[in-house]
Amino acid sequence: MKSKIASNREVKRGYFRMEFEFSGDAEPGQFVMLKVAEHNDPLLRRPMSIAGIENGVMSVIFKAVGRGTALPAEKRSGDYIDVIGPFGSIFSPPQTGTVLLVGGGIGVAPLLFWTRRNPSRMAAAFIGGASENDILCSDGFSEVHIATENGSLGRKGLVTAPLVDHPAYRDKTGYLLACGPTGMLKAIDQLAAKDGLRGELSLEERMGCGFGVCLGCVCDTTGGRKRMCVEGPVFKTGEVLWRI
Amino acid sequence: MKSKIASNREVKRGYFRMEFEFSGDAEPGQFVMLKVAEHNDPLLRRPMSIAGIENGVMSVIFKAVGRGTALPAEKRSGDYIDVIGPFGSIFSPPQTGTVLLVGGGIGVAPLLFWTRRNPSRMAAAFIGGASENDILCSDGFSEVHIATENGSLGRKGLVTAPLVDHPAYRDKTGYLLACGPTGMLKAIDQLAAKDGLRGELSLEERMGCGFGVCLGCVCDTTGGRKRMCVEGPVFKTGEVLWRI
Amino acid sequence: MADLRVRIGALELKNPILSASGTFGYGLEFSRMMDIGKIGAFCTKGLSLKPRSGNQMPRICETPSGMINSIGLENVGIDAFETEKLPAIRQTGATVIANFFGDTEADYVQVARRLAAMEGVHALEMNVSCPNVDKGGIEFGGDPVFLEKLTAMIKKVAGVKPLIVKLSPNVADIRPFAAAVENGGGDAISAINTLKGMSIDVKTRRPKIKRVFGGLSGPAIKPVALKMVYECVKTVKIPVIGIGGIATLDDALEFLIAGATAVQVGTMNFVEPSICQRLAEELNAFCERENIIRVTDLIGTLRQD
Amino acid sequence: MADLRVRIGALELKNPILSASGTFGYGLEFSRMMDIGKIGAFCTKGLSLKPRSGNQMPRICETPSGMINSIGLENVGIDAFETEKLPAIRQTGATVIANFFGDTEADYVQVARRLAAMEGVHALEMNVSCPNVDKGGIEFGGDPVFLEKLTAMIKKVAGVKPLIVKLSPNVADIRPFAAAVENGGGDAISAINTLKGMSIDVKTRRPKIKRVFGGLSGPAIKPVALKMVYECVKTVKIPVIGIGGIATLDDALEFLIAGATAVQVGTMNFVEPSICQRLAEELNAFCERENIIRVTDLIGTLRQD
Ligand SMILES: Cc1cc2nc3c(=O)[nH]c(=O)nc-3n(C[C@H](O)[C@H](O)[C@H](O)COP(=O)(O)OP(=O)(O)OC[C@H]3O[C@@H](n4cnc5c(N)ncnc54)[C@H](O)[C@@H]3O)c2cc1C
Ligand SMILES: Cc1cc2nc3c(=O)[nH]c(=O)nc-3n(C[C@H](O)[C@H](O)[C@H](O)COP(=O)(O)OP(=O)(O)OC[C@H]3O[C@@H](n4cnc5c(N)ncnc54)[C@H](O)[C@@H]3O)c2cc1C
Ligand SMILES: Cc1cc2nc3c(=O)[nH]c(=O)nc-3n(C[C@H](O)[C@H](O)[C@H](O)COP(=O)(O)O)c2cc1C
Ligand SMILES: Cc1cc2nc3c(=O)[nH]c(=O)nc-3n(C[C@H](O)[C@H](O)[C@H](O)COP(=O)(O)O)c2cc1C
Ligand code: FES
Ligand code: FES
Repeated sequence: MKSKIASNREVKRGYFRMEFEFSGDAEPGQFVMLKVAEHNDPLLRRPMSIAGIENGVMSVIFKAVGRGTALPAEKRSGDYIDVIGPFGSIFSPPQTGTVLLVGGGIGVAPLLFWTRRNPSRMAAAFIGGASENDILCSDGFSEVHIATENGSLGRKGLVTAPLVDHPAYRDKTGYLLACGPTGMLKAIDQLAAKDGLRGELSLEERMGCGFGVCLGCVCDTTGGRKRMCVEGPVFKTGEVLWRI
Repeated sequence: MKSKIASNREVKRGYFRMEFEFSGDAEPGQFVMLKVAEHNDPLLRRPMSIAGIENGVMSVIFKAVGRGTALPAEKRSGDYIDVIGPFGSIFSPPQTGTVLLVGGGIGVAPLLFWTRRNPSRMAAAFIGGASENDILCSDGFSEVHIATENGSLGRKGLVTAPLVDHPAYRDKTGYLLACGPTGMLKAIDQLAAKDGLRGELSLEERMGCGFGVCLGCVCDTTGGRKRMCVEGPVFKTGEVLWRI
Repeated sequence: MADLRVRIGALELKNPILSASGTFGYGLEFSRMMDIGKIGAFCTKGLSLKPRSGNQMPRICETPSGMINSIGLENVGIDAFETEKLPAIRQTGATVIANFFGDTEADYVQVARRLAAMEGVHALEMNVSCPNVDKGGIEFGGDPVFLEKLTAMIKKVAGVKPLIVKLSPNVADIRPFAAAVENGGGDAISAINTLKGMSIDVKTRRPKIKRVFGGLSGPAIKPVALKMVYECVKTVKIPVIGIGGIATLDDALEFLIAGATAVQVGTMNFVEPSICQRLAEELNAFCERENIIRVTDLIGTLRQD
Repeated sequence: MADLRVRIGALELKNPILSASGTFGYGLEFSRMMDIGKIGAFCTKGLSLKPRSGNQMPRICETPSGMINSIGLENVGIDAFETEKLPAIRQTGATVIANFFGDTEADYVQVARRLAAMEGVHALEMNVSCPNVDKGGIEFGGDPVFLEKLTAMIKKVAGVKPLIVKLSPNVADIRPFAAAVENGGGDAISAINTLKGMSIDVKTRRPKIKRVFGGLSGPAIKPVALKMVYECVKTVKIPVIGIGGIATLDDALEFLIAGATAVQVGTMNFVEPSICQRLAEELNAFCERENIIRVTDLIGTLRQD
């Protein structure tokens, strides 16, 4: 589906927030597949978490890292981008209690969407990144704790440090919603197991199609082999059998 | 060489005139090779006749017909385009006498360049195309005769009709410089032979490299097999052994 | 409306645009995004006697104008296919070509016999690019003598349902393999399966595919596919179904002009899920515009004057 | 500055970035656009005993991330190469690998003997993807037994100059061919030459290449090339030079990590004439950044844990 781009701004060095027209709805945790070239190279679409959808305008946040994100980064308002979706499973925390949102780098995108959809929920956000430049959209959360690896913003170190200090973590009432690099997710999964918290993790994997037919994105879980794009990207803590 | 685009305007429906920074000089008849994709598809550069170069700004005129011209058509001022060249042989009419410039469609580009470089030469231009929309830059010539196949501008029919009526053609003193579709060039070559005129033709062929190494652009001439990109694209009338 | 019907053995297809095995799931995944009854047919993910969980991850990676996959023939198995997928597929009115494979000759025969008996399976497509466990891992499709024998065995159990044999491009010369299928009684040939390829992640210095080698598909392979399909067409009289890198109507037309009776679209289903339906519509528009009354009048019209 | 030197037989190359035959002319065409003395070596257009005018037009066409060529081995012949090209090439300080071929065995021997005697030719690269006129057009490189014999014959006349044998990818299994070169005494293998492909102009319904089939090259074929190079590396002890679709430093690194001693850049010379020089510079910067003191420490470091 060709979608008209409303805006595409470089929000931090190398990070872009793109807004485009989108008819239909989506739920927090889901993603869309963006076509990133006019011709055949790069060939495959790239999955992008939905960072929000309001009044027929969807937003995504992406980092220009490689071949597939170079072209989207050059798009301007008025240009078109080909988008299909939404695809994938959704965040579904219990109706009550504090939600602990943990985002690494561009992993904040689905958390931002969830927060917008649930403005009155008690929630605390923990945003981590390599440096100040990698902390995105932290102003989108009411309670926010920041950690950077080089200490250039917030606490120095990993995002798990402020997380485990939070009262709702310490008293085990908090429910985790986490999205970010695989290493971070695995660490959180192990912490949650050790400390007896529950929650959900949004995983990343190379995707060929995004809608369940190429079988290129499987991951092993306690419930058997699952497709990250259909049964995921959101899995419960304790469900994923970590490959690495 | 990445060149900054000064402007890119759709001068007629589907026809673009692009101007970009270019250091170095070039001669009328020569061409440059434009890179038309960021990645590998379309892979090969496309040859474009130089339509002018002044104060470090080069211009080309192109028709958006296929895969290779779609991307250049989308470029805007401030964007970059990768250009190498100039390549190829040049127009070299004798110092005196009337020059008869014959251009079909985007074939006017090198004729325009020649005219700008030789403003005081006695010259008449004959511009042809399918319809009014395909007549480009006719205001760049002081004496100009237009023919369109559907009669929507100028004389109805082929450009060769006004050409053979011109006094300098009839008295055989005119020297031909022609650029356009192969069919037109072949017709002019045959006319020139029949009527005893001399001149030069700028040919088109698929090009792999543009600078003589792929051997993908050869054509047979009275002087043997020649590379269109090095010994051409400009050949003398009577020199080309027409393939089709 | 041009007449787009083509025949593969006893089966008449609405039009010659099919979707390729392994790129269209069991069809149902697509019914939300297109009308799968509007295309000539779809080929199921390759089916085996027992369900398979396939290879370790990572299984896919992107390459210039292409991709490599090493899914390892993960599938639900013929039992689940029959009970869980087929009833829903029948509802859609789609024409179904069941792609299948085995580890042994006996496997192949058993799977083919079962599929041939299933209502709603309209034709069989035999994938012979799999290692033969009985013969120490040599591919079933790697030896023309053996391929002819296997084809004949399967033809016997396929009954009235057309048997399509899908050829591997990883051979020096595809023509003897095409001839083997014809001689073995196969109703049609489909070609090509993926080319063997490899890719390395230079950051980790590891193969991008866990199993090191995988199958290359997508627009990158189209010229190789077209050449092999043309060679098959020149070798046999049975229909040839062209596969490999089809992304546009022009690509499909290239195969038809070269003599393919139909085409299959593979990898591009991932990029544009409704591509097969679009190409079928565009093919109709093309035929109308060019005054081609029957699409069969287009097939094999390559000019070489 | 990292130590980028690699050895091919008795020849030491400044660095492992070479340019491939048929894509670099006789080197001189490039000296206006880059310093051809800065790259490891360049391979000349394939040379034959007599000059050749090559195939009819059209000879090239573009494909997704690739191109097809059917130049037909047009070249100036060894005499003109020696008298008209070589003196000027020697001035540039470039390392020259003379690519050559013949129609018959006797041709091959004669051309190799002449090239081996030329000052300024540093190594020979034998192209065996050409039809053998004596054997009814079967490719010289199509039969391992014959390839071993041919290699041994040429090695005898090549003297001290390294003999590189360039393999065709249009085989079912490249390993026996690699072994044949090693057994025949070849100093190195280069792989791959182009894949056979075809393309049709749907407007005219004619093949886009006059000779119908041509050779596919460019980024599209990189995964196939890498897989075959890796197989060669695993089969022989002599150096393997990786060729096929190299467009970026990462591409070159993939081949080196897979075990190639050097690489050749082909088609991309057309798109970026100074690419080989750039890649050589980038390779140096990469090694410095990664603390790789000798590029040979990078070669064959594929991890599979
Ligand atoms: C469900 C899901 C949601 C995603 N949401 C977002 C998002 O909101 N914003 C965003 O910027 N990206 C997101 N991604 C990742 C995104 O799809 C791209 O993979 C990533 O942007 C790199 O694309 P590229 O083509 O530029 O990089 P490539 O050129 O493909 O690769 C460049 C480098 O990045 C590495 N890489 C590629 N893909 C991934 C990946 N998926 N995970 C880790 N490393 C990778 C490659 O190995 C390579 O080293 C998401 C992925 C998934 C599966
Ligand atoms: C010396 C030289 C100078 C040129 N100068 C100009 C110029 O000033 N302006 C301009 O617009 N074009 C010029 N061309 C042609 C140009 O290089 C492209 O080939 C053309 O614009 C089509 O590009 P494409 O990639 O969009 O089309 P493609 O997608 O490659 O092809 C689209 C259609 O056009 C046909 N086609 C492709 N290339 C050619 C060709 N060279 N001649 C005839 N038909 C072709 C194809 O067969 C196909 O049917 C020149 C060519 C040469 C050799
Ligand atoms: C992810 C993936 C899975 C595939 N699985 C199968 C399969 O199960 N059986 C089969 O015969 N071919 C399989 N193929 C091959 C395709 O059906 C097709 O032959 C090949 O991809 C070439 O076509 P394309 O270039 O249009 O993709 C698979 C291809 C891909 C990309
Ligand atoms: C136009 C062209 C001409 C070629 N001529 C020759 C040749 O004369 N001899 C040879 O051994 N290989 C020849 N090749 C093959 C290349 O050297 C190289 O093996 C092949 O193109 C794959 O590399 P690439 O993908 O980097 O282009 C030619 C390739 C092209 C594109
Ligand atoms: S990305 Fe294709 S099945 Fe998940
Ligand atoms: S275009 Fe390559 S030799 Fe002329």
